[in-house]
Amino acid sequence: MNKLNEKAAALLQEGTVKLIIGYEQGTEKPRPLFCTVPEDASRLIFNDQCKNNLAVYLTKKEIIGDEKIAVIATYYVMKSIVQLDKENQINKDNLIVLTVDSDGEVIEFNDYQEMEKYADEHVPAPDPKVVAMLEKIDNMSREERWAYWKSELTKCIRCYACRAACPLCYCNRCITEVNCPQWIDPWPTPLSNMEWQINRVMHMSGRCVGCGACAEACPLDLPIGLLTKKMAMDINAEFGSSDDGNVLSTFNPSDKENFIH
Amino acid sequence: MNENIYLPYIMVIDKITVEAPGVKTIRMRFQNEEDAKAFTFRAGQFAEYSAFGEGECTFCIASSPTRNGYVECTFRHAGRVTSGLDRLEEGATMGFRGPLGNSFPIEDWKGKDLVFVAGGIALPPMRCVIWNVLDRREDFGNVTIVYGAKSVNDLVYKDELKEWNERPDVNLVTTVDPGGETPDWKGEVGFVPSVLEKVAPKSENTIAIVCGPPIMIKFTFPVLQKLGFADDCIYTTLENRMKCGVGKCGRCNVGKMYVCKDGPVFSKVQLNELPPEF
Amino acid sequence: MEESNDKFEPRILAFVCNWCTYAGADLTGTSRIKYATNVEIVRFPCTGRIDFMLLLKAFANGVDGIIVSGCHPNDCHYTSGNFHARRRWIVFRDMLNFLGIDVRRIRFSWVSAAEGAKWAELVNETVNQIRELGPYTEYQKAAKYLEEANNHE
Amino acid sequence: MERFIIQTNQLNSWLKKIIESVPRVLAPVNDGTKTEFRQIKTVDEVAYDTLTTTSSVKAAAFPESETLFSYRKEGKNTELTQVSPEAYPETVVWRARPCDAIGFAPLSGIFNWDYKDSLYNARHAKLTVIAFSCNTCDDYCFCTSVDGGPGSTKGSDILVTQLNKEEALVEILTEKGTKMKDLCPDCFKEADQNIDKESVLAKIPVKFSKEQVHDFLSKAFDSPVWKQQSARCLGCGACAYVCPTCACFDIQEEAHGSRGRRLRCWDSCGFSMFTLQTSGNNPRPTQATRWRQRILHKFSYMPDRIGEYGCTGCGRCSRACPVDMNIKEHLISIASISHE
Repeated sequence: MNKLNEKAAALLQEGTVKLIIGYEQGTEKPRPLFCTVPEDASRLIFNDQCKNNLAVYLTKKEIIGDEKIAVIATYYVMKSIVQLDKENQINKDNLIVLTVDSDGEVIEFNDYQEMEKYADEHVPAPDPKVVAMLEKIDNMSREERWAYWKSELTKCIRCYACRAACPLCYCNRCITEVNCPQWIDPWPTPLSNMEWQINRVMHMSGRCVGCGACAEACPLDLPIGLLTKKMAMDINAEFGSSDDGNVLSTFNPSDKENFIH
Repeated sequence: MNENIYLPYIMVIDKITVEAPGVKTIRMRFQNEEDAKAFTFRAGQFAEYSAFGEGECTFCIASSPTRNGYVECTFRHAGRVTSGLDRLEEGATMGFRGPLGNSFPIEDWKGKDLVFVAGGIALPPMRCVIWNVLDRREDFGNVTIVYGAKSVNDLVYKDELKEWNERPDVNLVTTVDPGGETPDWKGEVGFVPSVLEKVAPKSENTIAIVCGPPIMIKFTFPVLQKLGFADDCIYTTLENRMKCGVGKCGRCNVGKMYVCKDGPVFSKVQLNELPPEF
Repeated sequence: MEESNDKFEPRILAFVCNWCTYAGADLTGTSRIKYATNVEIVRFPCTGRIDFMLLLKAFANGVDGIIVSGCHPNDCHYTSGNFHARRRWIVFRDMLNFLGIDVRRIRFSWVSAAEGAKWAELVNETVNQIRELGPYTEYQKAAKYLEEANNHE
Repeated sequence: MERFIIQTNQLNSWLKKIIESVPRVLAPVNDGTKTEFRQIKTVDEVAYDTLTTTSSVKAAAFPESETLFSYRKEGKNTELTQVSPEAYPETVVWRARPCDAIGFAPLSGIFNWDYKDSLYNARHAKLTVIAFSCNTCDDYCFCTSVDGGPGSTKGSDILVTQLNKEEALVEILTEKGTKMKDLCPDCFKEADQNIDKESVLAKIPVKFSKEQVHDFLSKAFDSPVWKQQSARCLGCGACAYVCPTCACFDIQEEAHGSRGRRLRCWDSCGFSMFTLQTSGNNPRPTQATRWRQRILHKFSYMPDRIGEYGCTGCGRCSRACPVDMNIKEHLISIASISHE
């Protein structure tokens, strides 16, 4: 039994927490696991194949209930928790954040500052495939970019797995479900699919932590992670890193104007 | 066989009545007279009403099958489609797909007393049965109607309530929620279930028909039980969300029963068998 | 498309704020300044209210070019609506450009209530630029694609 | 049923004839990391190296979105126009899998159990399914547990089984199938009646019986199993959209001024808004109740009401799921509860 399993079993045994959200081995790759009794803890694993962003469950009342829980966090889960906290979506008193370092040691964070510090010291390397793809698209002509995205987004079946997998897509009523007026047609067409992705990205601007869960979730493997990635890069370039979360809810009088004539 | 089951009849709006704040009754007739002649329905059946450009919405048919030549529906404007219906004017055309679903077993109720219990915007489905019964008054025993709404202003079919109140062969009790009364309000004040308990209709040889929001139904059933109503003498209509109305779209089922096909009318006996999905 | 370019009259939709640009456009009229008639104006309380979806919907409904205009920085009737809008357009333009949507067809400007002449100039310039670019149909066409594939029309 | 042998190198000649004479031929096509059914124009586009497509073939008869009718308002009057069935193209699906083909039985059941859905029926009538038996399988496959199989002929018009490198067995199952065979009569020769295709098929162990699941479900409405199994479910529609038998749909309106159309498009019982009523009441308020609906619908309500199970054991939902809601695993665990 490794240290993670021991720690988790102890937390449940002592009654410190009612639920631990972590990862177990799934059919082909790790998947989320919900431990409620110490026996479950032996199934917990933690490695760099753990891709699901578990923070997505932290805004689901029906899952987390009113009692204390623990989550076993990857870098991106930690970043998501920080962002959710900025948006007042997390009850800090009821959440213990654990992680496992490269030596297999379990780390329990005492506060969010500690967690953020740890996260900032353990930033994963960017996916070279994503970087290469972004560069490729940037070098295309406008017509080529349009053709590329139209062809990719034509395949979208609008299952909203991208939305469901994102910890920051927690609206009770999504813009796609607003029907007075119906902003986005709910059936798939290249245009409505594109409108949906534009909305998703715009609503994520400055909030996205770059975990790539949206792209990972897409059953058709559409390159939608590039959109949020690109947006985050643009925002960083235009406004620098912003501390208060949503860059669109604030402004700077000296924001650039070169496109306004 | 080759008919498109999603194609509505075109109806012409003859008359629009404002019943209460946000609540309207639309009286419509078939644009095609052949369709009008062929059309029949039974009390309790529902239909899909459409405002072209906005979509379709499900309501029970509010007029009585004993009154030919038109169909009425009463609705509160709340979402996209009902707002679209709300914007229509007299003389305009709208869509109508029906009749759909089952109906109240009115023939089985001959010779019995009837108690109608309704709350708010749920009087319309009941009104269809009430007029059906009143138009064949001699077939049935005593008729009691207990109807409540949030406030005096929210009571629908005010003219008809007046008419029923004046009829010697109908016992109408109207009530409004506490705080909803006006200084000159002569009816009851209180929630429907407690008013029903106070009115205490006899249960022997009597059928109770209950229609209203889920919370009202939940509290009305125990009262009826207390008054001695057997489960096979209690009927209600369910209003699960529907799109197609013809058993395809997969929304309205309660357990294996499709509200659009096996309902909307269910007896309490049938409800007891169903999982709590309504 | 090319042959019709000579006769092509661009359809331009302008989203403007009530306090500055709308008043400015009014002044253009009362000053009897002549300018292109290709523009239809939609008035908003503030540029901060102009949702980016409105721009996309304009393109989807066959508009060839869009003008977005409001109060100059620091002149917003609501203090900071135009600053917020500016940020939104920065992110939005970058995103549209990345998707290959033609951002040259969206013209952003500040036109105050006193700048009747600037409004006329803005409209004329935009009309000329869009006339050069030609009709914008590819975006609108994307709405139909799948239905055609299903029905083999 | 007629059985023929075709030389492997003749398959493309046959397909070429089909492409030449049928307006729409759908086949698995590799696209990035995935394989999907797409219209093909040449024989080289077909992907033979993958087990299954991400999405099932149901869209051939039940597309993502389709027009129910269109309308045009003039003054106060409204005129309706229907899509003529002639607009639906004659379609052949090439290299479907038996788990695709078998899905048309439940679909036809749903669209015909009471009212007859003329739109689905018209598309289905114009559809010919040429399935290829499976000689491999993966961890998600469980067709044999739901009465299908790697060589099942149900729902197919033709089933092709690759016997060895040189030859394939062609079973012609319907008249539609015969028509396709007749496009290339020289490609086929009578098959020896002793040919046994079973030996070349993938071996997919039976993990449970659907009757076991059905029996448990009749008394499982309040079981804790739903909450346990659905805890990680994110509530997206991926499983329903790739499923060969999921047929739940939404009816929507597309309006452009005075004209527009009413259409239907895929929907999923996994979405929280699916059953939400205007009043705010939601009969299925949690993901657990929605997961229960999904399983009960497929394994209890459908067999009880239309005599067809709503699962072909293709495993597509599990492969598509972002959180690995492996339906085989869940069904095995449900079947094992029923044992206890």
